[in-house]
Amino acid sequence: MDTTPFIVLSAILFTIGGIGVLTRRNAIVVFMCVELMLNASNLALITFSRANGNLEGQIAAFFVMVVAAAEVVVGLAIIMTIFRTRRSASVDDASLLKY
Amino acid sequence: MNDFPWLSVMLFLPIVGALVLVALPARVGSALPKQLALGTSLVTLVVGIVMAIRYDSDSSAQFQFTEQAEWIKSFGAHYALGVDGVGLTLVILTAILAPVVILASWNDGDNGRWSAKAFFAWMLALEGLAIGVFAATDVFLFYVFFEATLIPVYFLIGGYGGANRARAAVKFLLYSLAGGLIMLASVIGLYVESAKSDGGATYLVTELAKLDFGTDVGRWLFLGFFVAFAIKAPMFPVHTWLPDTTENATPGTSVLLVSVLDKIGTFGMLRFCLELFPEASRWATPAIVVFAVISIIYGAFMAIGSDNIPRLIAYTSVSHFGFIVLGIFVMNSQGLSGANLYMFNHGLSTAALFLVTGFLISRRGSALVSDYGGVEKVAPVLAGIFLVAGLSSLSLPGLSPFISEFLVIVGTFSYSHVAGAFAVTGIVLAAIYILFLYQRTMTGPTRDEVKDMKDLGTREIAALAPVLLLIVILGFFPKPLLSVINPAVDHTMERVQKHDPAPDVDPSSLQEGAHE
Amino acid sequence: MVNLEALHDVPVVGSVPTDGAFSLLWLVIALPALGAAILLLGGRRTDKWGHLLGTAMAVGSFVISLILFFTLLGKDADDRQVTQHLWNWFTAGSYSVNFDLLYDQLSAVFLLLITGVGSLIHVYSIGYMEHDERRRRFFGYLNLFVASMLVLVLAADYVGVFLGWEGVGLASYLLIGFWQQKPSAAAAAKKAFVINRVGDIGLSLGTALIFITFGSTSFAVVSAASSHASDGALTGIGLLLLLAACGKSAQFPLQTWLLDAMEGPTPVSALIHAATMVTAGVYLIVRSNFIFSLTEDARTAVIVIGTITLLMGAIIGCAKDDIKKALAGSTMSQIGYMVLAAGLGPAGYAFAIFHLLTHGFFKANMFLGAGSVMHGMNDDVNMRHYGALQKAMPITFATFATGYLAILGIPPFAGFWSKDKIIETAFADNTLVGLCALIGAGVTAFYMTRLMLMTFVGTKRWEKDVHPHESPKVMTYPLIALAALSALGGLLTLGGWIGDWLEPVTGHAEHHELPFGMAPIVMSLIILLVVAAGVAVAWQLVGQREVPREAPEKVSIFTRAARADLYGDAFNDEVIIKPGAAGIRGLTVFDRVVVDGAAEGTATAFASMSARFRLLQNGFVRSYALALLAGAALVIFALLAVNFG
Amino acid sequence: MVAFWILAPLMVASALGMLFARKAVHAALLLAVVMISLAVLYLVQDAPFLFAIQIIVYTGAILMLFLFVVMLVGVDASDSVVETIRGHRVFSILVGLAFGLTLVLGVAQVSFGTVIGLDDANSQGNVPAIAEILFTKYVFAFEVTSALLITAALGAMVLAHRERLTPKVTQAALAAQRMKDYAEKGTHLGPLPPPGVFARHNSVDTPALLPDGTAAEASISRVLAARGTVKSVPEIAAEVDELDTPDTPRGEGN
Repeated sequence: MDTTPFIVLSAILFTIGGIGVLTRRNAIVVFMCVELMLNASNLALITFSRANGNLEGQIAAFFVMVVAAAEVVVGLAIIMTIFRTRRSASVDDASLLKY
Repeated sequence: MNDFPWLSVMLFLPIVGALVLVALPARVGSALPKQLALGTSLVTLVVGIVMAIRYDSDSSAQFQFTEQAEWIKSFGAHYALGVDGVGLTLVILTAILAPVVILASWNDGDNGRWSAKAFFAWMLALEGLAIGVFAATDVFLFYVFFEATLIPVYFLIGGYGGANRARAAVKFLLYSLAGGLIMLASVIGLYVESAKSDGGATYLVTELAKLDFGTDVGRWLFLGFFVAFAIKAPMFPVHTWLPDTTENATPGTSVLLVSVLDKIGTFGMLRFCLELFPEASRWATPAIVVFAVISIIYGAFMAIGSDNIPRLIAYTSVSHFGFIVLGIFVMNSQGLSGANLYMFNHGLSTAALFLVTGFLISRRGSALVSDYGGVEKVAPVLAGIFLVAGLSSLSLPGLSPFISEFLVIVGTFSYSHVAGAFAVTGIVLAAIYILFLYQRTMTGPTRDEVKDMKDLGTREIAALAPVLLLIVILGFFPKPLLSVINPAVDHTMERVQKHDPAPDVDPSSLQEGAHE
Repeated sequence: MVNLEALHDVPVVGSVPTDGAFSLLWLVIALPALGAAILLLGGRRTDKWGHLLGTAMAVGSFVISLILFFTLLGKDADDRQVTQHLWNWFTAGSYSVNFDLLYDQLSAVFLLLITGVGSLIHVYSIGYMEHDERRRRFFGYLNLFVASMLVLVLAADYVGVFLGWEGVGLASYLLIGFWQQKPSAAAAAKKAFVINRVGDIGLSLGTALIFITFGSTSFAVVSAASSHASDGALTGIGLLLLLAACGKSAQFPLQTWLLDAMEGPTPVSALIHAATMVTAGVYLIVRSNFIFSLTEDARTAVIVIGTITLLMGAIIGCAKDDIKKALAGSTMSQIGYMVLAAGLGPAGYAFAIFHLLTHGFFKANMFLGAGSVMHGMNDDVNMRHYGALQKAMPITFATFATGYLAILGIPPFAGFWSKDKIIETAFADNTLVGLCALIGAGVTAFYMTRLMLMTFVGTKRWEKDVHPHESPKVMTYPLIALAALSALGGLLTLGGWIGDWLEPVTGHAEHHELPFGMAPIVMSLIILLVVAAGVAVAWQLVGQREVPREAPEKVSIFTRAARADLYGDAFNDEVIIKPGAAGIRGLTVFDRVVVDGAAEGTATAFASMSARFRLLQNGFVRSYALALLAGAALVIFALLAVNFG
Repeated sequence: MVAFWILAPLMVASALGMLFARKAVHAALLLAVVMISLAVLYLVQDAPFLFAIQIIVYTGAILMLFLFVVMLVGVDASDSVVETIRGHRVFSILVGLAFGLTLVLGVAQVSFGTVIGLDDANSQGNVPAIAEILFTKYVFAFEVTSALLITAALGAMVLAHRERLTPKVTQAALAAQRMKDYAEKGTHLGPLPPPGVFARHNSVDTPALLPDGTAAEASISRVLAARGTVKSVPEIAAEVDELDTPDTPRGEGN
């Protein structure tokens, strides 16, 4: 079972996630895209793990998941807070921190 | 007692004093911190005087009162202190001026952005750091002190000055930092060069002086140092920060800045440029002499054209620093001795001038020359002190700056007749700017605005009297200074491999003639 | 011996150390210096007795000078140069300057002149300044002046001379501007100081050049070595010292300050701007005879300057209605004579000094007389408001007349002996210079007669509420003393004494031949004739007509030029001051716009650059993310390029 | 590889769908498709433990969290299609494509060598093997993640927690307020009127009729009014008329 297709898939998903982060304005969707990117990298990690024949890659993917979980919890809480005060989930509306 | 760390004590005494001042609770009021500050500076002065008495001017060692401890081994940086004649005079100058300035600025810190306590704490900190600069015999330590002095000055200007003090403080800081960064490049370069040598990386001046940098490397490193010192000094065309700063700083700050801190520039030229890069110094001499002469004349002209008293004094200093730099770079005994002596004397005369005009300005509330007239009539003591300070600034014989200026002129004339002829016009221009200032402020009919002006009080006279006394005494008897300066000058001459030109008339033929 | 003559054709200052009475030498300076210190630092506490202390110090100094002088007289001619070493002033490398005092024949006469005339003027001032609330300060300044002047003539080193030189300049500044609430006085004081500073360029560079040439600046070393120096160096030194002399002695082209200096109180004009300080230039040239004797070129320059100034001063004196300014013009002119004499070399040095002495007597006398007149005329200085004061002020008139006769050179008054000799020597040197000097004598006779006539004879043209009266005794006694000196000063030349006395200092004068083989008595007669002509013209133009109370407007172009001080000030204004002021204004703008502008411009450029750059920070997270992604892409691309490129 | 080739296009399509889905709910559902597919791919690649975690943590927990938030924020809050930052979308797509292409091409260039496979490593089972590494070599990192999770949980609580700024309103206070309103403004004291009782299907959207035949505004929920689903009086009348026709046996009317 060749690894290259997995890696290429991972790359494609990662890119799509990236473009999603850039183009979507709904903070929740942006967040989902971030998750997509994380998952894509997890796929790569697991594939590498298999290719190299040790489990370190899986461990890394495991940690990525943990961190992602933590991130989602905090991130969504932040989105909620912003939404509560600004009645909007658009990332463009939270653009006060500028020049 | 030989191992007593004189310089460390002098360095840290004021700094500890500053910390104590800061630690005092606000409820003690402003009187106690002031007295404490004055006391600390006086104790420092006493230590300085005892140290100066113990200085052995016949010693063959380059530095005395040396202390050395390894600091950062991988850089070769040391906590190394020591003074030669030049360093000693400047350390003493700092120690003398600090109590004078504190006494003279007694009430200047009351209306600042922060408390008077902080004002005097910064002053003490500045004194300690300045002593550190003059006593450091390690380039890295020098650099640290050099940059550290900016901090107190920045706050002294920015917190307690005139209307545009914030802007002035930033301008001062930017200029100084720019110079400091250029110097940093050279400091790093020194490390790189010294690391190549057999002895390994070192920043000790005495060790570095033994190294032979290549011609190109030496010149580049020299330029890095020189530019920083030229900004500090300040020389034309990097002088414009000084007038802006003095215009907005309190007189006391200006004194510490011009009389003490700017000396770091000329001191550095002597200690580092000439000492470490003799070849490059000789190479750069013609250009520097030209700039120095331009500074002399340019500063004087600008002073004549100034209507603002502190600005005017700042420009006179540009002119005087031109003389000092000139004396250093003509590289003969007369020029060097004169320049070294000038550093001390200029410190005194400018201090007197800044302080007495500061008293004047604080009474009238205006720094513009055109707002005064006929003050002599109502405040004769002030006018008299003003005149003496002014005369010392124009180098009247009998007052201390004369000897230094005269020696510089002699040295310059023997270096180049043309440079000497241009430099000497400075004495005419000095007469014009000082007397023009005196004429417009002190003489003529008394203006209504100054009619009720009070003459100097006891505190103010007490602050100025020691300075004036020194100016007069050293004018007739500069021996104490010259006896420590001359060995240092001989050392420098040896470093730059220059010899005084022999007089045209061979002295030996003269001996024969006399005996016949 | 022949060898020595060839090597040393100038006298060498070879001195003996002090002993006995000479060890008091320093006290001559110290007394007035102490007086000045007490009076100026003591403040109002010394108001009551300040003037007495000041006078006592001057008199004390005079007494010591007398003692020293007679001690010197009692010594062998070879031992008459005494040096007192006080302390080492400063040392730098091989250059060492000592605080040494040199007391020789030349300084001895100067000591007597300065302390003697100085004491008289102190006494006079007690009366003259009686009603001035700052009299104590005035005496402090006077003492300061005397001390500085003594330093000047006693110093054994050019740097020491410089000290005294500037000291007298300072005292002159303070005294000219004594009534400094008057803007004109303050301006005049500043002008005097600044122009003197221009002269100081000459003295400092001259001293520097002396050091470079000889390796020392003490008279002893320089005089011993001067014959070995190159012509160029000697001429250079000579010209630079001449520049210094021009500044201090108000010689062309630095003459303009002297007339303005008359803003000072009259005793100051008498002491500083007539008798002593302004003659310092002459002293410097004569003292430096070991330089000037060896350089023909520099001496020629000295002669030219002296001649121009003696004529200029005389012409200016003719047109002035201000009595003090007329006298000031005269002073310029007379100093021109001295400088001329000094330029004549060994033949003239002694006469220069001699004329300096006699001039010191009679000019001080006349200035004090003028002061006495002003004292009686409510400080009016305009001679057109005088007239017929002969009766009202008999003593002043008598003493003034003595001075008048002396300056004219009528035998046997002092001026005759000194001025005649100068004109004679000038003729011996160069007929043209002699002629100029002769014409100067005629013009002198004219303006002095005019002054006498306008002041003391003719009709009363007084202001309404003026009641002329004789001055108090404290003022007239010094006048009488000075008049006596003016009358009897010629005694000094009895048997050529002054020349012989000064010869060890100034060198041996060759006997000179007058042109056309004239006998000296014929020369004297010619001079007297010219003087008489001058008097006659003045009598015709002034004495025989009514003097208008207002200066006539319609006058010849020459009078107008003379009234404007021969356009000296106008020249300075147009050529130096106005362009200078414009230049400074331009420079101020240059400093602000170009020099500071460059620095601040850099700062502004960075600030505006960052103002643009910060717009990138637009607050949109997506933009930042885009930049991030672009960066990541770039990094990956670079990695790939490196690995596979 | 069969699984891969089936799932990969599906995943890419779903991911692309996320880019274009205007409603967040749809995006979430598409993401769920991708994640579950990924889980399958993990399984294919000898990572059963991560397969389980992926399903449980991601699909089970995280995605549910997303859906919750979407629900809270508003199901129908959808993106506007118009791009607000000039040129941003074009640039984003260009840069994204450039990035993706570089990455894909780069990855394609690399040869990863022969695939070793996890058979050896998983010889005692995947879960024990992972546990062994996790609790020996990575134990410190593992402990730190626990700290991270606790912190995150706390953080979320802090962020989501709303401080009560006013005291809680009690029944008594409410009653008093109503009395006060009645006294001052004449607000109706009693309960709001009930909706119309003509219950054909959903009676709450039918306003009560006042005696004059007009609708009583207060009798229906404002939310329904805002949605525009409230029946107007003529509609009610039409329905009533319809029911009044005699062919209906139960035609009573109200």
